[in-house]
Amino acid sequence: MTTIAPEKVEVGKSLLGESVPRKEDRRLTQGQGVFVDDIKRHGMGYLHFVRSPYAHAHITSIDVSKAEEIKGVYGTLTGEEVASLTDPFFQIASEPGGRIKDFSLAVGKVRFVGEPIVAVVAETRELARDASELVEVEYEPLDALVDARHALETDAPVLHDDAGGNLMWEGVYEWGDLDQAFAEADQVIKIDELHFHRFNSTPLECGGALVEYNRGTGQWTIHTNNQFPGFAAIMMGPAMRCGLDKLRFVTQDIGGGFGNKITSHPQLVTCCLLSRKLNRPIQWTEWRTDFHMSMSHGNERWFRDTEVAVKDDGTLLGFRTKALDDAGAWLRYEPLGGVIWAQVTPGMYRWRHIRVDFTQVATNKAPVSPNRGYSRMQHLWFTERVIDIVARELGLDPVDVRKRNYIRTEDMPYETPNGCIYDSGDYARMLDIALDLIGWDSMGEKRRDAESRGKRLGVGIGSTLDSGTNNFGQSRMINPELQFSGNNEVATVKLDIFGEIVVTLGTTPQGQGHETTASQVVAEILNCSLDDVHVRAGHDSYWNSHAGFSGTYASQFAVTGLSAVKGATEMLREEIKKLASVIFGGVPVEALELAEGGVRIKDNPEAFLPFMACGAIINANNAGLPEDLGVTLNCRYVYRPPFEVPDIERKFGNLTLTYAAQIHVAVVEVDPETGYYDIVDYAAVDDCGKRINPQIVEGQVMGATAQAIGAVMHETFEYDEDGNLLTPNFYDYHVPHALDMPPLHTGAIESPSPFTPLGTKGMGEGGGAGIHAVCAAIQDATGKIVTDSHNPYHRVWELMR
Amino acid sequence: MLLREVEYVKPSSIAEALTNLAANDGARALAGGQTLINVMKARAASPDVLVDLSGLEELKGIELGSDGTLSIGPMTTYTELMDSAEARARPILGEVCSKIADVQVRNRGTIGGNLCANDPTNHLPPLMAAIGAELTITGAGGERTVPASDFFLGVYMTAVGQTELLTRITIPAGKHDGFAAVTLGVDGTCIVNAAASMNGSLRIAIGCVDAVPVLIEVESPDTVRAAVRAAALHPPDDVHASSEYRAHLAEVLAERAARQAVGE
Amino acid sequence: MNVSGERIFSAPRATVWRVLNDPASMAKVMPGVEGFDVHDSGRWTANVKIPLGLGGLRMKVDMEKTEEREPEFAKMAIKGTGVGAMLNMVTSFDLREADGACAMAWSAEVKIAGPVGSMGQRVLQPIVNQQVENVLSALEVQVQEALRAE
Amino acid sequence: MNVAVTVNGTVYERDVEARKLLIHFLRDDIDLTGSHIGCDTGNCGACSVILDGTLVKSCMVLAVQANGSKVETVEGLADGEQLTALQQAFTDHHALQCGYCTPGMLMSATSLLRSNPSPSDEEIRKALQGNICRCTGYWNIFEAVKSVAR
Repeated sequence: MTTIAPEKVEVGKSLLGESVPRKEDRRLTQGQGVFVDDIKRHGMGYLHFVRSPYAHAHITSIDVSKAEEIKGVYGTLTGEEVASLTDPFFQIASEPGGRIKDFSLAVGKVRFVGEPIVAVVAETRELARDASELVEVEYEPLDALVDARHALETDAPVLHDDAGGNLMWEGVYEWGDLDQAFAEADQVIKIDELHFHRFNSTPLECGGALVEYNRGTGQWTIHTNNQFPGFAAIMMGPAMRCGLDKLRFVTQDIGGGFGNKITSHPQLVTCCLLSRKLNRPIQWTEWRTDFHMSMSHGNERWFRDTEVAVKDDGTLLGFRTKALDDAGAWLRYEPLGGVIWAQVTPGMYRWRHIRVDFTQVATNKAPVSPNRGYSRMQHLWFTERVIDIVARELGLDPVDVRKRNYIRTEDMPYETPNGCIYDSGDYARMLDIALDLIGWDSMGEKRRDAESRGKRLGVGIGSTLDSGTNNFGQSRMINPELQFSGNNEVATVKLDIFGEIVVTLGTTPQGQGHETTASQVVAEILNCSLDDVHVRAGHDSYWNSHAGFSGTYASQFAVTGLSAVKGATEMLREEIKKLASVIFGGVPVEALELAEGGVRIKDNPEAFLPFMACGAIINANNAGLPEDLGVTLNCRYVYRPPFEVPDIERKFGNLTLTYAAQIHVAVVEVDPETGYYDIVDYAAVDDCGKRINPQIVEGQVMGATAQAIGAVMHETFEYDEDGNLLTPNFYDYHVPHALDMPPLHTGAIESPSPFTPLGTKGMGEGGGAGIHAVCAAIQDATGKIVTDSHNPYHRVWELMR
Repeated sequence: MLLREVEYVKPSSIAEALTNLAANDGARALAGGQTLINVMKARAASPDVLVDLSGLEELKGIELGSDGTLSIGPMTTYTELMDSAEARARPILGEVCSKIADVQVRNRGTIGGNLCANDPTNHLPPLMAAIGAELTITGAGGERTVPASDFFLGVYMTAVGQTELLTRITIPAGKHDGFAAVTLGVDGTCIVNAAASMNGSLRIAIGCVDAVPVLIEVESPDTVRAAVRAAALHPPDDVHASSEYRAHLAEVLAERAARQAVGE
Repeated sequence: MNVSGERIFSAPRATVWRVLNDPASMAKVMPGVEGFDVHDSGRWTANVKIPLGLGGLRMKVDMEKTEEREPEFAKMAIKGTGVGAMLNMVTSFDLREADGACAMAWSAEVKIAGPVGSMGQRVLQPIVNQQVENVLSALEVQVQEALRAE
Repeated sequence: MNVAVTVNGTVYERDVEARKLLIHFLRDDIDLTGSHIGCDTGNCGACSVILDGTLVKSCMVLAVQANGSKVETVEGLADGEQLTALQQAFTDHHALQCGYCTPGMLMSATSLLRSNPSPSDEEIRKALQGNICRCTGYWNIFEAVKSVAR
């Protein structure tokens, strides 16, 4: 594995751009991390869910008496109680999806296998599960709807009578002039159906919470690994009929999130109700099979009746397609997936005429929620498939078709057909680096060598974008009445009595190293050592360091989180100088500088005031300071990215602030007799603007690559016709292990973003580049058109028959 | 992850173990636990009593006879077999064991446990059937020896009765063996596997296509595929392979194992 | 999961038909039956402990005859509820006289839900085939007993 | 049942149910929460510990089976503030992100290096095959272990 470092932009003493060792590692390598299941409270009750064995059934009766009789069982909670104690969760969707009634436990009907029906709480984990087996639930099974393509047929089983059918949301997106484009086209390439399959990132730690209820203040303290507390609070407060301040979210170490820990609010509500009802702390740990059956599956999406207007030389004019999205049984973050893809409508290409008829339907499967690359991955897979299918139909080299149509550096910032602005980048150069890394020139020789061993070699490209920092105003395209827009993140930086610099973040890191990158920014601005900066681990909404969109999701920390840290630290810097100017007897602020852990007069360094002195004066020795000094050395800054509310009618506007780019190339060898294949070489080139900690950025690229390889080769949530999940745990849901990893060559370039305070771009999701690259490589090796994002051996064998 | 109530006994002799098994029809032997404990976690099936065999030294050990036959104690772990000098007399044993799951599982999982669990995707049932192993079963009434071809009866079911124990695995001398599999990722669970052994005739056993290994005998690798088609397999279909794909893999892998056995 | 097959019984069709319609004999056909009670000629319930290799699976099995054309066709709905699994099965039997013996063509649509389902299809299907084999051989025994009793 | 287990040099005596897994004994009964649980089928290796010198997955060992044995967990690796070379290498090579699989990885790598101080690349990957990581893609972990090999 070789890593090509980028050309050093400027080798300064700056801490920004340095792969400093991570602060988080000390505790994590000694098993001293605190994950949710590690937290213990005296008298806590363990919660176990009774889950539906049926995909679709009426609940005719529930009897918890036998369970509650057992000594050591503290109590239970049923859907009926939840329906009386809480209101349905707020729905993002407009008509008709907006009318569905979603409670934290099933009420009257179950809609997917594994849906929680009753919660049982007992003295021990094992007893809670034993007791849950004594809960008697009577069902009246109904037909299950498993294939979204049948959801809108007249005789299809209807999940939500309130919505009057299975249609959850639909919208038409159209920009440019389709008629003109198709008139000018030399050819129209038709693609009947492409299918992006259902899977997710299965973080190694499943969901969990320890919830305490304070009888006096009516407040819940929710220790959890939810990664978007801002969103959870917005959902839980109104449902539980309480102010958001009554919901204190606390996270520390989270065992991976990848988007799959955004929508655990239903389980958290159940824990809150029980902690109040039973007057004891409630400990809920989700096991692997529970997670697979019920949590945050990725969007499964069909692209049907696609037509692409092209010139004979491979110039792409435009496309139209019908996107059908499967939301599963409930809308818990959906239908935001119905607009998020529009952040990268043209992919990396210059076509201007685009129409997408988007339809989202409900099915008797686990609810869909964000998963790494959320909704953009599906769309980018579609555009990359289109490029490779067009190249094949026109008999052109996929590399040339890409280079001909890539948005050029000189066109940047580039406004896409729907008003998104790609800030910077050099896609063609990234492709050259990637091709060079896998030895593109010697590919012919490698092909012959593979053939000599009875194998077919294939090379595939996957070029994607990580649109980072959402403008939540795009949600109004889903529902015009929504009152969300823009984005924000909060940080506080303070100087303590003994000069300790303490930082709090509003984010919920799950391995992205926020404590490290945040301290790099603080130390850079305050000109002190990294060891002087103490970033508190995780999130606590009690710190007053959180905002409506606080959390860690959608590739945005390097912009929102670090910009908030930069803002708060700069405020602190100015306050320190202001204090020093008074202490030094009226020396002007411009004459002062921060260095070596203190503040001094630039041309008279002996006049030095250490941070400890500043902290002590303000906090414990402040008599005699001027009345209007206005210095607290405790600074809170809210970073708000510069967004406008998009034009809802035209569905036009800048939906994300930054556009990091990834170009991956995969080389596969296929055994034609069995369809078995290996990835024998792999290159990944990344451009995410200014990199604060290159090693952490590269780690994200590696993680995204491994997950993409797992998804395209083995990982899938498939259901049988009765709605039973066929891959409910790691026995059948095979994630990549050590021996599955191909050789990896990484490269990087840095095109700073003109729109962000540090020139950084949000990154980390990766847009599924590995899926596109491997699909293209299989198409190259087999000579057959690949129409599915999931290609296990049996599908490759079927392709070649 | 949360098992049902179960009793636990750890006998110090085979006789005591047999008594423990006979005392309760819900008693089951616990060898390495790499299958049984996972089935108990899923609460798909729950024994009433676990009879831990790890205290029985007589069930361990590998001996190489002067005539080249190997006698393996069922409580031998995969790792012990891979490291055993004696077992190198039949190299295929160590090679196949080294492909089972991972280090942790191989350190604790046992040869006998693998055979008695007889999960259709296990590596060893088809291997033992192909190389013609003999399995000694001890019950209250004494010992009897069963050829591998008659040992496997169904999923998680073998000739070892509920009140009996597998006490020895005897493997005839031989060197011309082969094993081929298509797995879920490298060293993953088998989608289809096939073992072959040349000992006079060419014996091939195909796994993952039925509840028990499917045995065929042919003269040479060239007739293997036809023989597999003649066996008219109708394997299970699941998310990893259709019945048709498994039947196809059975042909291809049986031939590959056979060619490896005859040294092509 | 759909399972089907054909079985030849060396007995007249009438005998096979009688066994299929005698709840007492049918109850003995179920694997690991521990107790049963007959509600009427078309409905009965059995408590079974299905002997899976690694431990028994306790289930309450309700059987109801849903269709019948004596002596050639019968259809039954079988509902098994256990803690390890939920079983819903519809099975039908076509009986033909075949030179002195009786040829039974049977088919069953088997739906399994619950924790057992999480063990993976490639283990479940062989288990179902195996249990069906046990049921058919037990049926063979009941048919021969009925024949001797005539 | 009463068990006495030596964990990282300290003897812990507890009364446990036979059904209690060793991993729950470590995490719940003696509050050593460094070892983690990432699956329910014995696949992920986050629970790996060294039992009487042998690397095992503690989710497939009953606590009663560890009676009288010695268990080493991640909490026992460092010598006070002094990290082991392997723990330091994991930081230097960014071989961890969320840290949830790291304890298991460290135990597997520690066990490997004890028996084979200079493993090849293939031997390192083979030794870590039983430890799933969803954040790093393993590449940096191979580098970290390799950097400690002599």
